[in-house]
Amino acid sequence: MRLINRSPSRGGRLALAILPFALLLALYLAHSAQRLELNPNDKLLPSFGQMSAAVERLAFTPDERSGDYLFWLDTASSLKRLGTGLAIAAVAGLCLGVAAGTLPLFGAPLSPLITVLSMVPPLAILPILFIVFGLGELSKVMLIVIGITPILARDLEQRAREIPPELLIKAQTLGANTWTLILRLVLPQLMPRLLISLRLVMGSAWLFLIAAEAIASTDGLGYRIFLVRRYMAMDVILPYVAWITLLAWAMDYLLWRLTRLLFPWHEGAKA
Amino acid sequence: MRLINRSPSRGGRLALAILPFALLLALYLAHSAQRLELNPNDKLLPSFGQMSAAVERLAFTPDERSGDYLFWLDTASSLKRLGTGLAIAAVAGLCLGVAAGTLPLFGAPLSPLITVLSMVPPLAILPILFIVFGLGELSKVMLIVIGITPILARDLEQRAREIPPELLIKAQTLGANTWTLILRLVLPQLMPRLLISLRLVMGSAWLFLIAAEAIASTDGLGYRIFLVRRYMAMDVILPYVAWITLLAWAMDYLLWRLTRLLFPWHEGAKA
Amino acid sequence: MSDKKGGTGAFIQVKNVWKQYGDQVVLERLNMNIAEGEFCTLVGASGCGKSTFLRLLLGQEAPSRGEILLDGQPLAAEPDVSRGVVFQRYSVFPHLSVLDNVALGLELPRAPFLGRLLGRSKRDAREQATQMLHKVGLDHALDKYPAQLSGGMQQRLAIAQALIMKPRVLLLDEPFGALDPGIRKDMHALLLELWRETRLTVFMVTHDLSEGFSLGSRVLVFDKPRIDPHAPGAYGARVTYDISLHDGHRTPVAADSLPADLAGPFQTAYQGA
Amino acid sequence: MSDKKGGTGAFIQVKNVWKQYGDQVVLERLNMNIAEGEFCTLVGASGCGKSTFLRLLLGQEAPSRGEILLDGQPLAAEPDVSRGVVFQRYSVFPHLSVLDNVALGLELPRAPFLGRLLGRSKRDAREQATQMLHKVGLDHALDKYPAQLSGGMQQRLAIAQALIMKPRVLLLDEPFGALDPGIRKDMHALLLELWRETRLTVFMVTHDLSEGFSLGSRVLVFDKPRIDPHAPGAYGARVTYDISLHDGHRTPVAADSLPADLAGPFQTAYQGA
Amino acid sequence: HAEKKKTFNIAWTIYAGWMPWKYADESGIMKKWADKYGIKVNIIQMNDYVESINQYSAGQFDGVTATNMDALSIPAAGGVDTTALIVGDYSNGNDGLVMKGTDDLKQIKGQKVHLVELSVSHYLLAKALDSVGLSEKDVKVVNTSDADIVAAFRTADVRNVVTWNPLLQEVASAPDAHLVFDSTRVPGHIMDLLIVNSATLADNPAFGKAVTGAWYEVMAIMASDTPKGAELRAQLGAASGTDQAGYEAQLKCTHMFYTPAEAVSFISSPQAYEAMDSVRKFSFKHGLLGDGADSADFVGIAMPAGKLGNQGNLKLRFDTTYMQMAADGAL
Ligand SMILES: Nc1ncnc2c1ncn2[C@@H]1O[C@H](COP(=O)(O)OP(=O)(O)OP(=O)(O)O)[C@@H](O)[C@H]1O
Ligand SMILES: Nc1ncnc2c1ncn2[C@@H]1O[C@H](COP(=O)(O)OP(=O)(O)OP(=O)(O)O)[C@@H](O)[C@H]1O
Ligand SMILES: [Mg+2]
Ligand SMILES: [Mg+2]
Repeated sequence: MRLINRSPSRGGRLALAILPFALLLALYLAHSAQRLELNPNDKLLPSFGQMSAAVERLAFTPDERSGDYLFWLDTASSLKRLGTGLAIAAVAGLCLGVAAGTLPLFGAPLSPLITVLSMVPPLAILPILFIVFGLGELSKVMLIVIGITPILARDLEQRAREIPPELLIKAQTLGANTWTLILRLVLPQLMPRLLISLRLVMGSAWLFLIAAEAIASTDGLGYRIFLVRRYMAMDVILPYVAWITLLAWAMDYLLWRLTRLLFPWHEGAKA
Repeated sequence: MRLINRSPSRGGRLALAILPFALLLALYLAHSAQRLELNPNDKLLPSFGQMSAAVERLAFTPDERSGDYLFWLDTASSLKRLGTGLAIAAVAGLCLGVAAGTLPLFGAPLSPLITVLSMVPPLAILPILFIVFGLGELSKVMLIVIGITPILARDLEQRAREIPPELLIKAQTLGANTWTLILRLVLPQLMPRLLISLRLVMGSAWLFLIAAEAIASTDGLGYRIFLVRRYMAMDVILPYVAWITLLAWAMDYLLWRLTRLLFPWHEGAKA
Repeated sequence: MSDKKGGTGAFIQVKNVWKQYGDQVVLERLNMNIAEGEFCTLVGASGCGKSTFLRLLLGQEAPSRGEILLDGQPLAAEPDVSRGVVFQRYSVFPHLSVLDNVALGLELPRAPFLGRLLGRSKRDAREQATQMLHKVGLDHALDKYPAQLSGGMQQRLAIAQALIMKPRVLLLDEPFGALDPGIRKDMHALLLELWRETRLTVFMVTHDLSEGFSLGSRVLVFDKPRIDPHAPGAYGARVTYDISLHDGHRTPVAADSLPADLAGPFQTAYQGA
Repeated sequence: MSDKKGGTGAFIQVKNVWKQYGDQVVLERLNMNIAEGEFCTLVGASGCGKSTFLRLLLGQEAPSRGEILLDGQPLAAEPDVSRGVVFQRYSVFPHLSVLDNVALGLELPRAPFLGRLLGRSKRDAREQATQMLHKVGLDHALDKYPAQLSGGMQQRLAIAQALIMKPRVLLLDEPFGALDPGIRKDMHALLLELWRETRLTVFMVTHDLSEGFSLGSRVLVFDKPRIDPHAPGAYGARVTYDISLHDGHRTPVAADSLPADLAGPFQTAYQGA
Repeated sequence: HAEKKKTFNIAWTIYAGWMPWKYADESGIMKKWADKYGIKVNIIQMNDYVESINQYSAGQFDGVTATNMDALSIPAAGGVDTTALIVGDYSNGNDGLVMKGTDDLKQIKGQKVHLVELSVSHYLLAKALDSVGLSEKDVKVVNTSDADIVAAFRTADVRNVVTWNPLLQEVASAPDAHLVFDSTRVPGHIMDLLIVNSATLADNPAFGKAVTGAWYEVMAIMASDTPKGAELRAQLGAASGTDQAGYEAQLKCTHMFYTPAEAVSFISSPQAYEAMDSVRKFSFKHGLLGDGADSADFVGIAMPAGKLGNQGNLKLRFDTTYMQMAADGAL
């Protein structure tokens, strides 16, 4: 049978999925053991014991000073910022993308604007952003929004243009005006794509969150990572990175399930 | 006529495209003038005169020591890194995306791996990356590669899955084996999408470049911004940011022209 | 507007219409007047421009030269609810169930803000849509999505979608191509019933000449009168025969002066039916 | 493998094949033997499962129950060069020009590494493809992309693509639906010529009964013998008539015992042609 | 566990007291000295200070520029036996606490203070609070990256920052800004060092000699009031993003040890010993010595004036041997 037609069995699929992670893990463990043998205090690649001790301390022991469980406090703060940022960016990206991709009169000014805005490196103009949004929670959320909205908007604009013109025409013969056409045809067809796009920019969103938390904050996963980086506490950083990855992956998985659940007609949902 | 059917004329389109930029510019000038009136030494929003003086100094006056024109030196270094990074990422993303999206046996291990890798914030594990790739040019290029390859790969995987199964079947009845099927059907259909995806991640690529240059480098646009940032020399930073945006936009435009030129059959090229 | 030259009172006037794509002339010098309530069937060789002509009537594309008047007014250059269409490649909304695909046409004109009806009127619309779907034989597939339908079922869905709107002008591009003879007969009956009821004007492209002659009140034959073998795109198709079938008697009328040796293709075609 | 029950030597054996999608039974209890070189035409109501049956023969989908043997071996569960296909919704490669769409089939089997021929053999392939395109009347559109073709032109392109492969088994799903009678006759001639030359086995779905009877050496009528009005998906379609047309005389053979009152649909259908 | 080798890498970051490394590299002085001892020394500029020390700790560099506090908390606490080869200067006003709208340090109580947490700024804040009888609990520390601190200070909700030069100059020059505490109040506590891997140094004395020799040759030029010295300062000013005047202003706040003798005498003094003791206690209190540390004694420190902490885990050595050789002209 041709390779392209060969699918793994259920069990085989699971085994194949786990394989690369097992390899990565083995690679890490080997290097970590090697380094720790040379220098038992080495901080770069801590052992699992060291990392679990760090997690134990941060997640299950109250902080001496504040009495908080830092790990969960950081997680809650970061998720709140990220959730708000993603929600705003999703709405803004959808509106901009639909307007630019569906309405030529809106696309003419919006499309170049979004393109150019998506190219401005936000981290380089932070001083101006501070003046506009201050240094509080708002600026952190806005950094995420500014960072990912243009990407979402451009992707959705592109997808809106890919809707077959026959369908737009058909809808008009069925009595749609511009507004209801967007409401009943364009938006529903773009919604699954929005969820897929959100999954694609999830990594970037976390990156902007971490960058934002490195700027001025007192909690958050990114804050902790940058803080302990000062003394190269990889035993804290690596579990935090793993946790961020797990959270991001869980959000990705939820969005995927959501796409399948809400848009059963969408074949792209099979991905 | 319904809004959706109304297109601007040629001239109207240009006017509409320029409009938002003109507005942004006016907004900047007004605020800049206001701040400079209050405090002539204000550095946050420099006037155009201040900025052009800075550009004059960096771009058209040789550096006293080295005789280099710093601005162009920075541009050349950055573009070289970015170009290498984008090229490697494009090839890697295409290969991974095609393999994961076309071949179920490859997709089973690759798809979850790419998903998880796309969620790891590279900036948080920099120490490890530097150990692996050293501190030279390689690590800067690799940061770009690591940052954008997973996004490209996931997008292309998604698109590969969207190729109608009838076409894959048809190609097999025409005698394609797995390899030639990828070569003659999947790759050509994904190439325009690759160019579009590259345009979408262009902003992220610059971001990673700037981050890399801010950590270990002695030239480059990101390095210069980092260097003068401590004095808050916005008269240098803003022209650099504008220049980066212009370069990124030009690359975006070139990729768009390329898509239209190389893939005239691709309707998405109209975007 | 007041200039209704060549057929005052004609519902649709096609005046010297040309259409070309790049170098290729697809349609040239089309002239015709169509009265309200006519049932025109369009026949002609594959690729000669029938679908293109329907796109012009629909307002989806604009003629390269000439103009089309509707009720004496230049045709609105955008599709609207007065002109229904069934495309050649049945295009239905992939994200709506069969029932919603049809109910949509009842909801949109009546809900200009929400785009959907609520409560009682929603139930009414769905009831009406179900009846129409019953007529096209899709009542057992109300909740399926288009991707789960067979080719013929998708085509019937597209027909139901267009018919439920009761448009003034109905444009059908090979609407019954993928249907078996039994269902096709039912569709004929359905279409004729609606046509008699509402006196709508129909343009129907078909390759089945017996269908064209039995349904239509007028048959328009598209053909390329001139062909330059070295430049196949240089000349376009015209209406070479315009046959009125009113009152049961068939009167072939050459719409243009037509060299005898070029009448061949149509003859072949007719005999082949 | 050695068990060739019910028709030793038959080229294709369909053994108690069922196909269902979720709850819906589409095909049930199909049994038939097809000799090499037969020209089977498949007719039946819209949505009864003809395309599904072709997909099973193609290896694109697997039967829910039962099996299909080819030359006594279980059917390869993947499409290959021995079975050509024209899908109901003509699917051609959008990124290749008309010429390349057809030449592809000549290049792929001969270039397992590059996927394309070079130099002389490339020119030969293009020459051969051009000839085939000439036969289907597309020689003036060699450099167009599929999106620039009319519906009928795309269909002819798909036919040319399949025919140039000279497959052992040819699966055609309403291949001539969008063609005018003249071109359709040419296509009939082309297909019959190829069939006589290479003795390939053909399965052709059609709604044009006269076409089915004039082309085929055997007509398979698909119909649902049982319908539960409360559960329309509970029963599937079967081959209710299997008519051999060998040697010019037509011998209707009921493939299954068939209640007289259910023969109706087919009768209607036949009369409607 | 090091061995004899020929090529060495040292990293430096942009800071007033470390800029001379750039000059040593570009003027060829470093090469001259390396050639003399038959080795090769690469001087590599890093922009991210913390990353440069991390890379040193991970073994990518043989030496790196660092403050005494970071030398203790990153490589030494990370088990890398480290020697402070050159004591270049101590901060004498280069670090400071700036308040908006008031010059009364006591007012800081209950307010937010923006600074790079766990850095020398944090240490300085502790000292500042100490000086008015407050403790860290009385303020809210907000971690703010050094790159953003200048811009942050321009926003209304940031009232107090602690930072270093050249950021400090920028911050303090803002209208209504008051420098209320700076490192002149804790002279010698914030030292800028070149640290090298002890094992590498032990196996390759030539490395120590070449580097020390080069450094003090540059120091001699820099201290001189000659055109060459002025040119050097102008060059280094430009390279750090300012000009000669700006750079000289920064140098004013830096107590440079232009001669090796000064450096040796400072580091051997009880003042230096006490400073180090204070720094290690702060580091332990803030968890910088790692989880393994049960007291400030966890990491052993050897200073000319005496030893600190657990000598069984001696990881940070202030070794005057090479500076002394330079002072003696023995290089
Ligand atoms: N993926 C699917 N999911 C659910 N039902 C399906 C699916 N594909 C086909 N069906 C159902 O199977 C039945 C047979 O479909 P098929 O396409 O084989 O019909 P057909 O005989 O080719 O009809 P037509 O002449 O209209 O093309 C239809 O009722 C259709 O709704
Ligand atoms: N976008 C386009 N670009 C270039 N040529 C086009 C385009 N659309 C249509 N054509 C050409 O116009 C001609 C007429 O096409 P049209 O679809 O109107 O034919 P038709 O009469 O409907 O044929 P059929 O019966 O096969 O559907 C064809 O030769 C086709 O190649
Ligand atoms: Mg057509
Ligand atoms: Mg079918």
